Amino acid sequence: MIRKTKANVTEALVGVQDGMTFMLGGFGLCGIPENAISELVRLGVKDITCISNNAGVDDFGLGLLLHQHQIKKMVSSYVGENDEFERQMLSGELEVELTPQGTLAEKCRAAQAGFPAFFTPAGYGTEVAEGKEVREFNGKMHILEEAFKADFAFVKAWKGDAAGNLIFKGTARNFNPCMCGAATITVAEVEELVPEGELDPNQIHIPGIFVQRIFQGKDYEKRIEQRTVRQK
Amino acid sequence: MIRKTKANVTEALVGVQDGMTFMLGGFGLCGIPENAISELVRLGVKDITCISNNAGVDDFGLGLLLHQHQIKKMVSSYVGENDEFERQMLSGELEVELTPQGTLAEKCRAAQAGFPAFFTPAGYGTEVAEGKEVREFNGKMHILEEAFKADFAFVKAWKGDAAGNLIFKGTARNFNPCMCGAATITVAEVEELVPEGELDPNQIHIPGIFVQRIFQGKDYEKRIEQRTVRQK
Amino acid sequence: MLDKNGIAKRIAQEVEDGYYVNLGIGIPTLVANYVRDDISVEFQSENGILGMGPFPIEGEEDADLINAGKQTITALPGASYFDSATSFAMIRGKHVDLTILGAMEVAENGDIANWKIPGKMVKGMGGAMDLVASAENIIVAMMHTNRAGESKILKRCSLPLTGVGCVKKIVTNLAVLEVTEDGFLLLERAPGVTVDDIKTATEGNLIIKGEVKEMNV
Amino acid sequence: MLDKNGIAKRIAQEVEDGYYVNLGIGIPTLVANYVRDDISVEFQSENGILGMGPFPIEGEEDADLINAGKQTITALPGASYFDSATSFAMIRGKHVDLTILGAMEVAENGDIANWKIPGKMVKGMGGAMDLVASAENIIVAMMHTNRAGESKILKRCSLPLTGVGCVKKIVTNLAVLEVTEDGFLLLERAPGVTVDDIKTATEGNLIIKGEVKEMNV
Repeated sequence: MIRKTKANVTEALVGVQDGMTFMLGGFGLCGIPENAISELVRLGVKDITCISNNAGVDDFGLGLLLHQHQIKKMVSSYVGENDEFERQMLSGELEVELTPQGTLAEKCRAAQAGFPAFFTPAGYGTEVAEGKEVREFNGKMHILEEAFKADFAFVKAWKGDAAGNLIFKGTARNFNPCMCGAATITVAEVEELVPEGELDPNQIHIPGIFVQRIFQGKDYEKRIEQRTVRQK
Repeated sequence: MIRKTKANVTEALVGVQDGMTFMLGGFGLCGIPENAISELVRLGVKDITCISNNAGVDDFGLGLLLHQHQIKKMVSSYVGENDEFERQMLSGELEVELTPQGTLAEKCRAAQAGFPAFFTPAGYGTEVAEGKEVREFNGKMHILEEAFKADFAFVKAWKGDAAGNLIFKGTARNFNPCMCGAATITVAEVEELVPEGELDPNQIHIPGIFVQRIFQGKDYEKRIEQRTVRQK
Repeated sequence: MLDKNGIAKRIAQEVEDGYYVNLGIGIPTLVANYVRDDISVEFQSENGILGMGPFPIEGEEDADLINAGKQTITALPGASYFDSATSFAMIRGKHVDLTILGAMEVAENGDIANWKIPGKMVKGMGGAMDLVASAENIIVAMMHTNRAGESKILKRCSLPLTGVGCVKKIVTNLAVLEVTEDGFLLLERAPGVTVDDIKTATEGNLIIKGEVKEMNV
Repeated sequence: MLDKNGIAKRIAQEVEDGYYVNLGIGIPTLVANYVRDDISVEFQSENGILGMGPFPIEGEEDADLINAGKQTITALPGASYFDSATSFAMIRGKHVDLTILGAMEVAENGDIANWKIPGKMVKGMGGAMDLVASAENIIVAMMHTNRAGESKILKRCSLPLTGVGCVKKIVTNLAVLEVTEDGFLLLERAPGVTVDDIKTATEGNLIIKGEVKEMNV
């Protein structure tokens, strides 16, 4: 019987190759697929294109791949907080495609849902619109954006089951659900992997059909980028 | 302080008028806004356009509005199971716009999410494509579909809170979430209305921002269209 | 010649391990009864459930739990519920591996008609247009001829289309056909049915290559 | 002249009962501290929370609960979490009532630039392009001039644009301005700031109609 559950991250990432395009969930360092990123570092795959809202920080998240010069191109909406990134970008070593955050999310969702293209107002009249079709709807200008294409999507969830069903936690949800099913193969790493039937079918954020491989992640660091507190 | 919670269906439907366009959630008779439909019957608003996947049965759901000739136009994907509907349609009394089910759902979601138009493969080469722009993406033909516009959306949820957050139950979810925020005013009727803070923020299907009015529904009949059982 | 259950039984042989399957109303619904139980298959119903189970035991019907045919159902362990936009994301996004649906007419170019008889019957397309436009693996379950004995396997569809060039395989009460560039390739014949019977019942171009084996149902 | 908190305080007066508000990074974040507590306002953060509360008490930080500025936060009763596509459905679909964000430059035609300095700084637009393209009610919080004393309230933006013709209102350390067809209409001046001070600090066309009242902050 076909099983989605993989024993570990190495088994889950079988098939990743140089030159591929990967989607990676997370916002800042929140909800990133830590295990998958570590394995990509270990594997040393090169010339990859990463679709991810952010590029990590210098020594964590996608910053780890940047340091090893594994990334050829980043597709992101916000890439601050990362000196090495800025250096590689300004020196021309790294190709960068900046996309409005909502458009980025929807280009994932369009790939997931089988829409080749959609009109959005975001970016009209800016650099982002260059070379794109412009059209007026309801008296307002919009640009045509196309769905992403990717080989693997790496996402991180809170709980998951053997059927691939996923539940995310808090704002660690972010781009993760949008990327499920948006690539040829979606690999989900979860904090807690449970047998089928343990998750309430009414509370599942991403049905298993969007996930091809799932594994129990380990050693989550869950680093906090801006620890802000108030006094009692 | 602005309050979304309304005392009853009459208060919740203030502002509905002849000639308006309404969205109504539900699939068959499952998850339909029973209270809102009853009130529309009582109010006797006429010449209305209803966007709803189905048209009810002869004596329940939207069939009640059909019998009173309140509906000028139906926008649906499937309208079987309703003799009066068929009679009005074939006689020309009722205008009918049939739309593929997935396109119907997405035209709602596009209205909710601020997309004026999207390309979809559904309906290419059929009557549905007549008068619509056709374009090839990735070697496959697609047609351009536009977002719906509606005055009110009437949806039914299982649980809701005073902030307008909604949780649906089982397959009574269907079109209801897609229609929230897709009309100028969204009215949600719920089986159980709870104070803010009682629903787990991680398990909310529709955040309250998509809902303008909410009320505790009553006397739900929840009629079953096709009761099918097996032997023990 | 097969009855409806026979057609469903033959189609069930096409279902493979790990498949997500969408079953249309009518004969396709019966397919679930004949899928081998040593493989893992999940049924999707486009009204919003994945992991659909059998009909409920009497007294356990839940009005909030139905399939696309509006029948009361149950959910199996590992099931999930979702909204209509997400449901068609599964379909349009090619996440459903196999779609089985009925038809009024199929043409040798893969066109299918199953939603409207002008001036007579207009139930609507429901999810069929999304399904046929998106699925890469579609099997049509149908009777080879109508009640008047006229072929429904045609050169060109006469009824309004549901989709163009999308049907790959057809299982009827008489035969299993593959839609090819040159027409309907006869793959199998039903028990007790001759190649000539099928020829007679088929208006579209029928291609016969060598010995046509009998179905194993 | 106002400091950052003063700007936030003045903007807070624009927040009305029942509003859903998106606060950008920097000065806009401070606005939450000054909203009247007799009205009901929900803060949306585009990374996926509605009903954002104050920073957590020390020791109660949750790495899985942050705002768009990557700061640890809390959730208030009635809050909800959602994915990025849903978050921007709220924004693009005009469900957010008020958007407050910072800017490097604003022009008299309503253009705004706040995401890139060519060859020097490219942090990216984040959600700003979606926000300014969709929101009907945008207030820009900014300093009137840069550190070199040059105006950031311009005839035309010199930096790459974030959005065109979208800014309606600006609150700076010196003034409250409304963007009109003819230029920047001076609505209010900051305490201790003269109309001439504002004229000097404004490169774009400044419109002065009658007496300009001092802000009440």
